[in-house]
Formats: sequence, C-alpha cells, structure tokens
Amino acid sequence: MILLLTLTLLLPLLGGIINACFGNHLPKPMPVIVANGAVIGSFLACLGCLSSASGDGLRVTLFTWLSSGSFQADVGLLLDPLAAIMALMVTGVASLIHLYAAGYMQDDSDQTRFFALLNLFVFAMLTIVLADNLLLMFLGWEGVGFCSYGLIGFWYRNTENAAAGRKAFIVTRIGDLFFTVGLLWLFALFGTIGIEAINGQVAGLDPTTITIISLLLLGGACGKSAQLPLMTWLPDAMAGPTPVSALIHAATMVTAGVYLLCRMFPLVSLSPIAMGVIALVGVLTALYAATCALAQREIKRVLAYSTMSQVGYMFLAVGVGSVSAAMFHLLTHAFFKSLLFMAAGCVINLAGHENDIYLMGGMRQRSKLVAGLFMVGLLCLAGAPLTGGFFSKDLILATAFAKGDLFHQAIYVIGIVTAGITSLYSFRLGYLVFAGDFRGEELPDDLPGLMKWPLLPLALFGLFGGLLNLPHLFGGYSWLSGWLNTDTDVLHLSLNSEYLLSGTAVGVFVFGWLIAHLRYRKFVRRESGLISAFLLAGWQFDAFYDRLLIRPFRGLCRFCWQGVEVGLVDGLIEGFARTCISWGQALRKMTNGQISNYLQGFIWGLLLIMGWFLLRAVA
Amino acid sequence: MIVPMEHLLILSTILFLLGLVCVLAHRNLIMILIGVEIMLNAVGLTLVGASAFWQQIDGQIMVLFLMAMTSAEVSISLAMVVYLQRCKNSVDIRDFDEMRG
Amino acid sequence: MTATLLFYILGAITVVATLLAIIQRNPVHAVIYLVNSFFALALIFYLLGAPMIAAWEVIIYAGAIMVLFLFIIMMLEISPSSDPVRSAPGWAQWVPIFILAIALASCTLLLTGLDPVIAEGLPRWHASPRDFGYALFKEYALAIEIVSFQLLFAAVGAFYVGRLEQKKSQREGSS
Amino acid sequence: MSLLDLQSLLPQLILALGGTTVLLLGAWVQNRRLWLIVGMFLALFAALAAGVMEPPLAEVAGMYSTSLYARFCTVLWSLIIAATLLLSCRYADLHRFGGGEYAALLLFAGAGMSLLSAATSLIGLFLGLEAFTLVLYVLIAFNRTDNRGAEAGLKYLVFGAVATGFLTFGIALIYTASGSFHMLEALSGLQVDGVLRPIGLAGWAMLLVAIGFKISLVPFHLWTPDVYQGSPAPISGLLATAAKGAVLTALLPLLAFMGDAASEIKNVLWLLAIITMLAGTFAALPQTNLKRMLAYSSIVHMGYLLIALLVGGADGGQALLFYLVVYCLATFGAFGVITSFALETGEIQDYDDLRGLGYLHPRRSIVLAAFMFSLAGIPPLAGFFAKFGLFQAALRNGYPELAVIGVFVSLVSVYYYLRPIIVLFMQDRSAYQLRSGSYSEYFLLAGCFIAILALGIYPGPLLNLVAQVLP
Amino acid sequence: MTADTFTQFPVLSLLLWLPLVGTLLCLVGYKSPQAGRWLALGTTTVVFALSLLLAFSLERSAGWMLFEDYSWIEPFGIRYTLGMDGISLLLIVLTAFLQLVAVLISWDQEKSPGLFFALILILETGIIGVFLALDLVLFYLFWELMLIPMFFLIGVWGYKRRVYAAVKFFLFTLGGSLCLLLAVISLFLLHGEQTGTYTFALEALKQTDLSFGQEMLFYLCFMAAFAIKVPLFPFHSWLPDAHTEAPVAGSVDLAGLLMKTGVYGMIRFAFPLFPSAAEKSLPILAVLALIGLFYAAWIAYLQTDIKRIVAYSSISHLGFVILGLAAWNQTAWEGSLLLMINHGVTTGALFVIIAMIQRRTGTREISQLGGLWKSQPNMSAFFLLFCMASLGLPGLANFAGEILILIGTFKSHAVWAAIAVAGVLFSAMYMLRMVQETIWGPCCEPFDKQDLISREWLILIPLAVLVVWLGCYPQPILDPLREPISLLLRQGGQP
Repeated sequence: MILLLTLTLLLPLLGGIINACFGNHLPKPMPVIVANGAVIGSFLACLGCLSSASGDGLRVTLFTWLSSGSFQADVGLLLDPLAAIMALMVTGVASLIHLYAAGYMQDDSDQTRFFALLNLFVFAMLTIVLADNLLLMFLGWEGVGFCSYGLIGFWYRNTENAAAGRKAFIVTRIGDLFFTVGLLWLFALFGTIGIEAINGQVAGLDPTTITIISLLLLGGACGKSAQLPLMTWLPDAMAGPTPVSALIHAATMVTAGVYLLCRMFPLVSLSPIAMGVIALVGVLTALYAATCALAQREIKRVLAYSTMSQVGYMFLAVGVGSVSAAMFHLLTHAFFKSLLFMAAGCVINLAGHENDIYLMGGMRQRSKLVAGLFMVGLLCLAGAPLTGGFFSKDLILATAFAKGDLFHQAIYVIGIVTAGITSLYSFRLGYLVFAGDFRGEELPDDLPGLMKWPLLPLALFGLFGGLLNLPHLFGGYSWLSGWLNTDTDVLHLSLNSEYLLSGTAVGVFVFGWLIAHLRYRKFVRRESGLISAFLLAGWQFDAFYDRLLIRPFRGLCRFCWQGVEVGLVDGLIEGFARTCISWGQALRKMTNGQISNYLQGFIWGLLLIMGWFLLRAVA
Repeated sequence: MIVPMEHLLILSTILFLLGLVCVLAHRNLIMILIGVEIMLNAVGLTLVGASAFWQQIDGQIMVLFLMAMTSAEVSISLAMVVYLQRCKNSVDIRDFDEMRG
Repeated sequence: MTATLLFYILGAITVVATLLAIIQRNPVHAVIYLVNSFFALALIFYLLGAPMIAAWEVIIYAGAIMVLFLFIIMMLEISPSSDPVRSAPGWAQWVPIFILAIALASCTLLLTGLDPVIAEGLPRWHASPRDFGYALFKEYALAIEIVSFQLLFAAVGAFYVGRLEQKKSQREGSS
Repeated sequence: MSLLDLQSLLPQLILALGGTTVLLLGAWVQNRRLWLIVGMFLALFAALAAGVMEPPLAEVAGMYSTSLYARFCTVLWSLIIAATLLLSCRYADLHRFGGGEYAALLLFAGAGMSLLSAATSLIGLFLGLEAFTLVLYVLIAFNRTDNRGAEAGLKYLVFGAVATGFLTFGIALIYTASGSFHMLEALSGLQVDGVLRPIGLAGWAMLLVAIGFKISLVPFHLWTPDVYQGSPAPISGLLATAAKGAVLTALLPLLAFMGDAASEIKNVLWLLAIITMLAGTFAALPQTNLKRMLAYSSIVHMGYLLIALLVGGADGGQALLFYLVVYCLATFGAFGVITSFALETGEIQDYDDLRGLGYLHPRRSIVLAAFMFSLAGIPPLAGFFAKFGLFQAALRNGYPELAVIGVFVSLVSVYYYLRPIIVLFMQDRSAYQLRSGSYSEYFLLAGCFIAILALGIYPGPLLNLVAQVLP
Repeated sequence: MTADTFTQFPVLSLLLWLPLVGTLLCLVGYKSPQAGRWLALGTTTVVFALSLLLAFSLERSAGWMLFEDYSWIEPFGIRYTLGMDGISLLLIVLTAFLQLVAVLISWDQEKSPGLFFALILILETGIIGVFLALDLVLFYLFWELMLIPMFFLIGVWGYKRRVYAAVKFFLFTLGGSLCLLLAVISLFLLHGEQTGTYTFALEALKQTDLSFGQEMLFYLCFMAAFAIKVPLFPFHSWLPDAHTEAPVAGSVDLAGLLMKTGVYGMIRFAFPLFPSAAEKSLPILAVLALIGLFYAAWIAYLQTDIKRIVAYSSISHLGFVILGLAAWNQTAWEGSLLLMINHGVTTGALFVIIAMIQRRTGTREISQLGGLWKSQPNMSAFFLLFCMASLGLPGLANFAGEILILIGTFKSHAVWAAIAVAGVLFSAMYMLRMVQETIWGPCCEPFDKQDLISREWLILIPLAVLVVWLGCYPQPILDPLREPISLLLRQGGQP
C-alpha cells in the first residue's frame, strides 16, 4: 500500500523527469507513451490504495525535507478519504486528458516539453492533495503554479501567451503570499505544520487569530482558484493548449483553493466571520463570472468564466460549512468541465482553429459525437435536472438555504440568480456554436480518435456524477458525505423545502434556457452595447487594476531607480568624487610654474607658524 | 657692554628680511641670489653676536663654515645662471614655467 | 660708549646700503651697494670681537663672491635697460611684500623680545685669531674636512654645469 | 682628529673619498659604465662597513653619532645610492652623462645624507644637509640636453638657497638662546621648566620652514612636482626617497631631544601633517603625469610620516623607520620603472603615453602596479603593514584624529594610485613599443618588488631590526 | 583516512595556499593559453576534491574541526591562526565549486588567459582565507587580498564601462575595509591595555571589556566593511556596476562568493565581538535589509540589461539573508546560511547562462533578445530552471533558505517576516519579466545557433543537480551548520 501510494506520487514525477531530461532523444511516440503511462500508472496505483484510505487513512514519510530547531517538514504523504477522492479524481481526469492530449498535440514539434510539464503538473497537484503538512502542500501549490505558467505560455512565440502565463503566475503568487504568512503563523502558534496536528489543536484558540489565519488561507485559495479579487488571470490563461485548460484551469489546479479550505476546514469552521467571508467571496465570484461569461466571444473564455463561477459555488459550499457539498461539486465540475474543455478543443479544431463563437455555428453537422458530448457538458453546467451538476449545485444552495439566517438567505438568492445566468450562458454557447449554419471559413479537419474517446467516460461521469452523493430525496444515501466522514453535512430539510428548492433550481434552469432559446436560436450579428463590452472585459477589472496597482507600482519602481538609485545614491557618491577632483583642480592651479608664487607659499607658511608660536608664547 | 643682544637681533632680523624681500620681489635670478647672500650675512651677524654673547668661539667658527658653504653654493648658482642663460637666453625666472599643474 | 655708538651707525649704514641694494634694478649697482653693506658689517663683526670673521667678510663676501657676481653679470651682458619693465619690480609689488616682511619681522622680534635673556647686554669680548685657529683645527677638524669636500664637489658641479656641451652646441650650430 | 675618529666614520669616508677617487680617475678613463659600477660597489662597501663594523667611538668630534640608528640610516642611504647608480647605467648612456662626475657626486650625496642622519650637533646637521643639497643642485640639472632639467635645477636651487637661509637663521637663533651647537645641550637649553623659550620657538619656526621645504610639507611643497618632473628619473627617485628620508631621520632625534617641550612644535607639526595629507591627496587627484603624481604621493607620505614623528618614542620611531623603508622601496621602484621606460628623446611620463603599455611590457608594468598598490597600502604588499604600524602607533598614543584622517586620505589616494594601473592595463592601447630594459634595471626592479612582497608577507625581521636600532 | 590524519597535517594551509601555487605556475607560463587553462582547472579541481574530502571525512562538532596556529608577526602581535567549523567548511566547498565553474566557463578566454586564470586562483586563496582566518589581521589581509584580483578581473576583462565599475568597486570596498582596520587596531589596543597581552586573536578579543559607546563605534566600523561587501541597502551602489561589467567568472565570484564574505564577517566577527551593540542594531539591520529587499527588487523590475537584473536580484536576496541574521535565532540563521549557499549556486548559474546567451547573441539587452527557446531549447531550459530557483520556487534551491528565514523571523518578529514574504512576489515579477523577454516571445535571431556544447553541459548539469538537490534535500547542508550556529548565537547572547 505504501509503495502504491508512493508510486501514485512519484510516477508522474518520474515521467516528467524522463521527458524533461531525455525526451528529445527518445523516438517519436515514446515521450507520449511515457507520459500517459506514468499518469495512468499513477491512477491505477491510486485505485489500488483506495481501500486503505478510509478511516484514519494511509500515511508515508519518505524523508525529512527541512528541519531546523523545532521546525520540521517531512516529505510525508497522507491518504485520508478527502485526499483519496481528490487524488482519484486528479489522476483519473489527468489520465483521460493525457490521452486526449496525445491526440491533440500529435503534430506539435515540442510535445516532449508539453508532456513533461503536464506530468510534472500532475505530480505537483498530487503533492497538494497528498501532502501531510502545509509546507509540502505549498511545494505542490507553487509547483502547479509553475507548470501552469509553463503551459499557458506553451506557444511562447506569441508574446501574449507568455504574458498570460506570467500574469497567472504573479497573480496567484499574490495569493500565495497570504498562504505563506498563514503557514508561518500556524507554525508559530502550534510549533508544527502537520495538517492533522494543526487541525487537532485548533480548539480553544483565540477567535481573532483564527479569523485572521483563515482569511489568510482564503487569500491563498482565492489566488489559486481565481476568486475575487484575484481572478483576472484565469480568462487570459486560456491562451494555453486546450488540454491544459481542461486539466489545470478547469478540473484540478483551480480547485486547489477549495481543497485547501476543505483540508483546513476544522480550523476555518471555527471562525464564523471567515466562513461568511468565504461564502460571500464564493457567491460574488460566481455571480461576477457568470455575468462575464454572458458576453464572451471566445469559446474557451466562456468556459473559463464559467469555471470561475463554479469554483465560486464550491467556495460558497465551504463557506456555508459543507465540505461534502464542496467536494461533490468539485468532482462533478471536474468531470463536466474537463469534458467541456476537451470538447471545445475538438470544436476549435473542427472550426479550423477558430476560437470565436460568433464565427462558428452549425458545428452539429461537423461532428455529431462532439456536439453531443459538448451538450452533455453544457447540460451539466447549466444544472439540467438529474445531471451531476444539478445535484451538486443544488446541494450547495440547499445547504446555504438551510442555514436560515438573513445573510445566508441573501446568498442563496444570489446563488439561484447565478444559476439562472449559468443556464443562460450555457445555452447561449450551445446555440451559438451548434445551431444554425457554419459562419466561418470552410476548413475540413478530421479529429484523431484519441481526441474523442476520452470524452465518453467523462460525459458519463458528468451525467451520472450525481449518484456519488445522491440526496435522500432521490433515493440516494449521500455516499460521499459518508466517505468523507462528514455526516453532519447531510441535510435534514423538510420534504417540502426540498421540493421547493429543487423546483426553484429547475425553474431557473428552464428560465435561462428559454431566454437563450429566444435570443440565440438564430444568430443575429449585433453591435455590442456598452454593457456587453463591460462584461466582455470582465467588468474592466484589468483596466482597473492597471490604474490602481500596476501603474503606481511602475511609478514606484521608476522613482526608486531614477530618483533614489541614480539620483540620490549615485549622485551623492559622484558628487563627492567630483568635489574631491575640483579641490584637486583648485590646488593644481597653485602650482603654476612660477617660482615667485611658490616662494610665497614659504612666506605664508612661515607667517602661520610664527603667528601660532607668538600666540602660544603670549598666552 | 656694547649693545643689548636684542638690538643686534633686531638688526640681523631686518637684514634677513631685507634679503627675503629681495628674493621675493625680484624676477631676475641674479638679484634673487643677491638676496640670498644678504640673508646669509644676517645669519652671520646673529652668529657672531651670539658668539660674543656667550663668549664662545663656536659661533664664529660656524660663520666660517657658513661662508665656505655660501661660496660653494654661489659657485654652483652662478654656473647655473650661465647654463640657464645658455638654455633660454634669459635669467628671468618667469621664463621658467614650462612645468606646471 | 663709542663702540655702542659705532654699532648703531654701522648698523644704520648696513641697513640703508642693503635697502638701496635690493631696490636697484641694475644688478651691478646692487652689487656695489652690497659691498658697502658688507664693509659695514665687517666692522660690526670686528666690534663684536671677531676679527677673523671681519677679515673674511671683506675677503670672501665683498671680495670674492661679489666680484664673482659682477663677473657673471658682465659676462652674460645682463643689462636692465633692454627690458626695464620685466627686470625690476614696481611699487605694486614692493608694497605687499614689504608689508609681509614687516609682519614677519614683528612676529619674529616680538617672539624673541619676549625672551628675558635677550635683553642682557653683549659683553666686550675678543676672540683672537689664535683662539680661533685652535678651536677650528682641534675641535672642528672634521667639519673642515667636510667643508673642503663640499667645496671640491661644488667646484666639480659648477664646472659640469657651466661647461659648454659640445654636442649640443654643435647641434644648435647646425640647425 | 684621530685615527679612531676616521675609523668610526669609515662608511662616510669610503663614500667621500671613493667619490673623489672616482672623480679623479674618471678624468683619465672615460668609461661611463665602469665608473657607475665602481661607484655602486663603493656604496655597497660603505653599506657593508656601516652594517658590519663596530665603530670604536660613540660620537665623533661632538658632531656625529655612530649609534646603531646612525649606522642603520647609513646603510639605508648607501644602498639607495648604490641602487641609483645601478639604475642609471642605461639612463646615463642614453643622455651621455659624465660617468665619473655622476658617480662621484652621488657618492658624496650619500656621504652627506648619512652624516645628516647621524648628526648630533647643529653644525653637523647643517654641514650634512648642505653637502647633499649642493650636490643635488647639480644632479637635478645633470641632463644638459633637457631644458626641463635646467628649469628643475633652477627651482630646486632657488628654494634650496632660501631654505638654507632659514635653516641657518634657525640654528643661529637656537644658538643665541642656548649657547651651544650640540643638539642635546642646545635643545635642552631652549627650555625653561619644560617650556620652550620664545626665542627657541622663533628658531624652530625657521627650522621648520627649512625642513618643510626639504621634505616638502604643505605649504612648502610647491616646488616638488616641478622638480621631480624635470630631473632625471633616477635622481627624482633619490630626491623622493633618500633626500627626504635623511631629513626625517635627522628630525626624529631632534624632536626626541626636546622631550616634553616638543609639544609646542608638535602642535604645528600636527597641523602641517593634516594639511599636507589633505592638500597633497587632493592635488594628486587630477594629475595626468606619472612623475608629478609620484611627487604629490611623496608629499602625502611625508604627511603620514609626520604622524609617526608626532607620536615619537619607540612606537613612533618604529613606525617611522619601517614606513620609511617601505616607502623608499616602492617609490624608488616606481621611479625605477620610469627610468627603465625612458627613451633617448625623453621619459614616458604622461598617462597618454602609457596607455595599454601593460601588454607590451607586462613585467615592468606589473611591478609598477605592485609599487602603486604598496604605496596605496593594499595588502599583501609591504605598504599595508607600514600603514598598519603607523595607524596603530597613532591610535595608541592619542592621535586618533590623525589616524582617521590618514585612513580617509589613503582611501581617496587609492584613486590616483589606480589611475596609472588603469592606464597601463585597462585602456585601449595607444602606447608604442619601448625598448626592453637593461638587466641592471630588471635586477633592481625585481629586488624592490621582492622586498615589497616579502615585507608585506613577513615584516617581522625588519620590525625587530628597526626596534633595535632606535636610540 | 580519519580526522586524526588531518590534525597531524596542516591541511587547512594546504587548502589555502594550493590556489596560490597554481597562480605562480600560471604566471610562469602566462604566454601559453593552454597551460593557464589546464593549470587552473587542475588546481581548482584539486582544491574542490580536497574540500569535499574534508566535508565527508570530518566529524561534525560545535568547535573547530580543524585548527592551525603559528607565530607570524610577533612585533605586532599577529598570528597565523586558521580554524574551520561547519560554516567555514560549507562556504569553502561552495567556493571551491564555484571557482571550478568559473574556470570552466572562462575556458575560451582569449585575452591573456594565463593572467586571467592566475587572478582567479589568487581570488580563491583570498576567499578561502577569509573563511578560515581567526586572527583579525590575517582576516583583514585576506579580505583585502580579494580586492586586487577582482579589480583586475573587472577592469581588464570586463565590458564597456569596466574601468568605472572596477574603480567604484575598489574604492567602495576599500572604504569599508579601512573602517574595519581602524576598529581592529583600536580593539587590539584596548584589549592590550586591559590585559597586557597584545593579540589579534578572535577568541581573546571577545573577552575585551568595552563600554557601550566603544562597542557601538567598533561595531559600526566592522559593519561598514561587511555591509558594503554584502551589500546592505544604502551601500550597494558599487554592486550593479561591478556585476554587470565583470566578465562572467568575475560575476560568478562576486555574487557567489564575495557577497558571502560580508555575511560571514558579520556572524563570525561583528556579532560575537560586540554582542550588545549587535543586539541594539538588529532592528535597524532588519529595516535596512527589508528596504534593500524591496528596493532592489523594484529597481530590478525596470532594468533592461539581464545581467543588471540578476545583479539587483542579488541585493534583494542578500536582504533576505540579513533579515534572517537580524531575527537572531537558530532557524533563521540556518536559513540565512542556507540561502547564502543557495544564492551562490543559483546566481552563479544565472551569470553562467547569461554569459552563454551573450556569447550567442552578442547582447544582454532584453529589447534585443527573445524567443531563445526556439534556437537553444536546452540552454533556455536551464535558464528557466535557475530563474525559478532564484524566484524561490519550492523544491528548488532558494526556497528552502527563504522559508527557514521566514519561519525563524516570524517567531521573533512576525511583522518583518510578513513584510518580507511580499519580497517573494517582486522577485517573481522581475525574474519572470526577464524570462519572458529572453526565452519566450518572438524570436531574435542569434548569430550563433549552437545549443549547448559539451563543456557547457558539463558546467550546467552539476549546477542544475545542485539547485534541485539543495531545494529538495538540504538537510546535509543544514546539519553541519547547526552546532556552530548555536555556538555563535550563544556567544552573541540571546536578545
């Protein structure tokens, strides 16, 4: 078991290292095989040790990474139920996406780099998932950031791609700062960074401290999960290859923030304020992103905003105190969102590498299978009844509703409105892409099989993901909550309210669909209005941050450089040097070659000495 | 007693400074050398006076050495004058300012 | 009393003659005035009981050195008339220098005057040539040797410096 | 004057009589190299005699001491004279020096210097000082094809003559006050209850002017760069090292004899030291002529040495002598390199002419750089320990302000010491190939270099020696 | 071979003077480029091997693992005292390693290679000497001995503004050193007056009774020298110029080693000698370190010369190191020393890569660079790796040190640590900007499209392995540091 667990983590690393170091020297399909093999192997290993994950979980300490004084950070793995379910999802989805990527990247000359980074990403993600201490988790945390950076800018020849990668790295790093401080604080408080140890000791801590630390952790989570206010990087991150978007920016990395909060839930849950803030951030992000998604023109950006929005739901779930709801939505979302992304990749390929949905349309005719799969994904996203997405989202909203106070009521309302908008933009996307006739330039392109078949299992999971945690209402028994030992999460609402809630959900879904149907069934080219431009630009947050932060920052840098460094520091030094030289020049003028001048030096000197002596003698 | 020692010192100081003035004021090398001779004579006067004051012969002997040294110096100086005159056709010290700075 | 009077008279003569010497623009005149000054100084030496020094003052300074000066002046034909502006300083130069000199003199004299010993009188005293010779050759024999070496090497140096450089004069002649 | 007297002054006798002999024989045998080499060996003999022979008398004729200190100085100056002669071999050929005269004059200068350092009487001091000053007048102007030499000679002559006037007037005043020429009596006669008498002060003022001229303290320094620039490089080396060193070594006992009463004079020296260090340093900064820069550097170093003089006692003496030796080695070496770069048409002095020379003549340039670093006081060269000893002495004896100023000055001075190095090695080449130096020059430069390095790594023996010879 | 073997034999001296022997040989054969190269390579290899041998065979202990003491300059009370503890050992191994790298990277030096390698080797002696000397004057000698070769390396073999940079470097560092010298002498005199034994031995001088004023004064003088070398914020002006204009070996040595000597001087000399002054100064030190940390990062963000970016990044990182020292506890100090070593490796590696880039493109201006991954993927990959290490990616070298510093600092001064965390962000900003403009983006066509040649592989692979190893398993580095650091901290007195 221990070996299997270790293998789960190390196989992707090994694959990544092999590809990174020797990939270019291996014969053509080998890098792909190595990468896929590693990830699939990892998945199998994970499956293998799943059985031992229940209860206290399985733990391995490989070696001591850092130790100094009382500080000790091991490379230690912990496979508890939460980690296990997450690890399984990560490896599973990653395996499928790797397979997909093998098809997607088959013509790319740089595929070794791609697969190396992808493997490394899986390794880093698994590190987050499996780490038994915060520092190791942080290693994975930054590791996924780096891989994301490398993969977003994979097609580096285009400056914008590389810039998008950089933006992602830096913005998430702002969040990481909070995480780091939180980590330091936790260590200072508890003298350990072990996750279980911390969670075990939190009771009885000063509430303010807990609130602040929880908010710091939230900051970290916001950065990684593209939540308000650190969300601007995610839409730009779509510059990366589609499998990357599917894996990193939909299924796994962006959910790391949720995972972190779930991991630290015993701590976070102690602070009502922090919980409220988390819920608020989540729901506001959900709303914000959903509105933005309404106006996007690029297919992947729509999906990106929708990801942001869905992750917002997960935050909301954590914020209202339901880990299982969060994890439930995380899982279903992982399935249908990666499905959507990969299908979008297919669509883009079919449309002749065209991203703009206004230039698509009628894609249904080009590949029925892809259209079907895409629609499955969309239905899940929109929360069509009985799909995975429906159940998971519903659970979150129900939990929020169940809290009952005014704040949560308000959150519930926003959440349900967002659900409507979600339905609207989902069907907008569906209509724009698949309905009508093809509006772009004709460019037949057949899809490799590898790009299609991995979608099928994801579609199945998406559709039937609800079964994982089917509520009692529908005859389920909340398996996930049980597995996670969070039975407290299981709602015990009255049947009436359950029906009411489900009904409302179905209602908003239908409402959104109807509006989309009316408006987008037939493509009409419209001038984009002010509001849609505003939404298209993501509420102008980029411009706002540019004004608020980046320009003042550059100004500050310029001031430091030109003002302080060149002007003050160097100026002082050079001024001193110049003064010395000018004194030298003045003294130099005294030696003008004239003997009589020189003699006067004698006389003045003598007068000086004599005068001094005279003064002394008189005194 | 002839005069107070002080008066003799006054005389020699005046002479010495007259010599110095000559050195400072003139630009003609010969006059400068003459100034130096005046200064050295003033020194001789002081020494002779001191010799009398202490009633010792050493002061006078020092004067002798001074004279000998002066003549040696004058011989070199005047040879130098000749040499300079030949170099630059001038004994004006203002003409010798090739090196400066 | 006569000696005292004589001292002041001679002193005055010395100072006046020296002053006249230094303000001359013609070096020949200066030398002549200076010879006067040296003669007066020699008499003072004699007054102070140094007959040997007095004699040498006349012989070496007034005789040898001044004549050497005259000789060189005439040999080099340095005459003030050729360029009167350059050869002698004008009033503008004299004034600051004299002021400086007076300042210096007052400093020196004030300083020496502060010393009580100096106020004592000079006794009458006479050092005969015999005493002089004894002291010179018994106690200062080594010094005499050194001085003689000095004279020798000075002569060599003067000869070397003053000698016509043949190569150079040839080069100049040819150019 | 007895045989014992002569025996006691054997080194000086070798120098003076040897000089005379060389002079006489030189008139017959017109071989320049021969007389330079003979002169060098005579100087070496003198050094040997001073170093090895135990003099029978402690004081000769009441004028010169034969103490270990005096002998040490004699060895030092004789060696410098020998080095100058050796260094001049090729230079003399280039400029057709009269070999016999040159050697003879230098030897006599050596005698004068060693007498000056050994003087115990003011007359002796006067005679020694004049002996080598007179000779230097001639030596500076020795290159008669060079107008600059004449100008330098003139400048040194005028100032030397005036300084002689001041020196003798000072001596006369001191004699007037104390009635003795013997230093110990004269200087103790100057004080009443440990306080200097006013007339003594006047005398010292005159003396200080003269000494200030000789060792070129600010403001009596203005002649220095001109004279160094104009005189033949080996003679500049001699002027900067032995001629100054001899005066300093004479001044050390002079101040020591004063005892507590020296404090008045030390006040003035303190002031002179500060303005000398500062003015010398700043004036050196814009120089673009190597010899002039070295002249200013020598001025600054004299300022440093004044610190050691001020400190006095065993500490100061040790620091002074060690510093002096190291300074002499480096400065003489630097002038040696200039000599070795000299051409028939003149010396290479301007930085412009040195540009990139480090790659044409790497050995000499590296050695020059080493001398510069030593002068700047950068370890592991001897200059560092010299400064180290000096600052230590200053700090230990209550002159922290001088140490601080010294440190500041040595920091600024690094700039002008680096400039020739930069010019030699770090600028694009504009220099032209010079002739390769002669073996005598190489030998000498190597000697100086090795000494600088060895003293920088293991200065212990010299320090011990210096501590022993101090009176 | 056991530790006893070493105590019988003056192995420290051997380690110290071996490079100098190499120098002399290089100088003898300075006309032949081949001779210089191989001699330098041989010498540095032997030194490296010897240092590794020591590292593996010596027992860890708190005190001196090896110690040598001989009489040297008696009249001044100066002795030849060398001692090695864990800190020195590690820094010497680093020195030996980086010098090897410096020699290899300068392999095809065209301008007077013999002299060049001779200077590199002298420098090695100087640096090793600084890390070993326990007599203050001996220390000072080695401290200054580093100056001259570096001056020439920059001034002769540097780039366009080399003379300016060389002189600035020389004057700055010398200025600090002279303050140090004055303080050393004064301390020596005071100690001598108190005890009657005049000595420069570090251990003896620690016993000197000083009034607080004196202690502060001396401490400031010491710190002036060390702060300039490090360099701490207002004293850093020499560094960007020197790093930028120096030839690659010079930059590697400057960043990798010379800056470390400053920190080493602080922990070995300044703090233990003047504990109460040090204690008082810690907040100021921390503030300066923080200012430097941010200030340099901000300036680096705008630079257009990639070497200058790395130069400023060095200032920033050393700010981190000093912050750790100011935190004054075991963890932070271990972090500081670890970061020092890590920074040496990563920054050295970055300079090496920059040299390779410059050789291929002829420029270091980011406006003229770009898209190098296309033509030189391997080189670019290494570049990316080292940049990531430099910006503190966990799992690579710098992070381990930084996090230890942060943890240690947070324990004593939470606010400092919290502020310092932000520095990591800015380092990401300038590093990523550099990466972006260099290896990503549209292509600039390098005139030499050659990817890494075998000698370059030979240099980069060990560096890369080290960068990863130091990031993933720094424990072997931390272990020998533990005891010496706690000893030093105890001597300094826990504030």
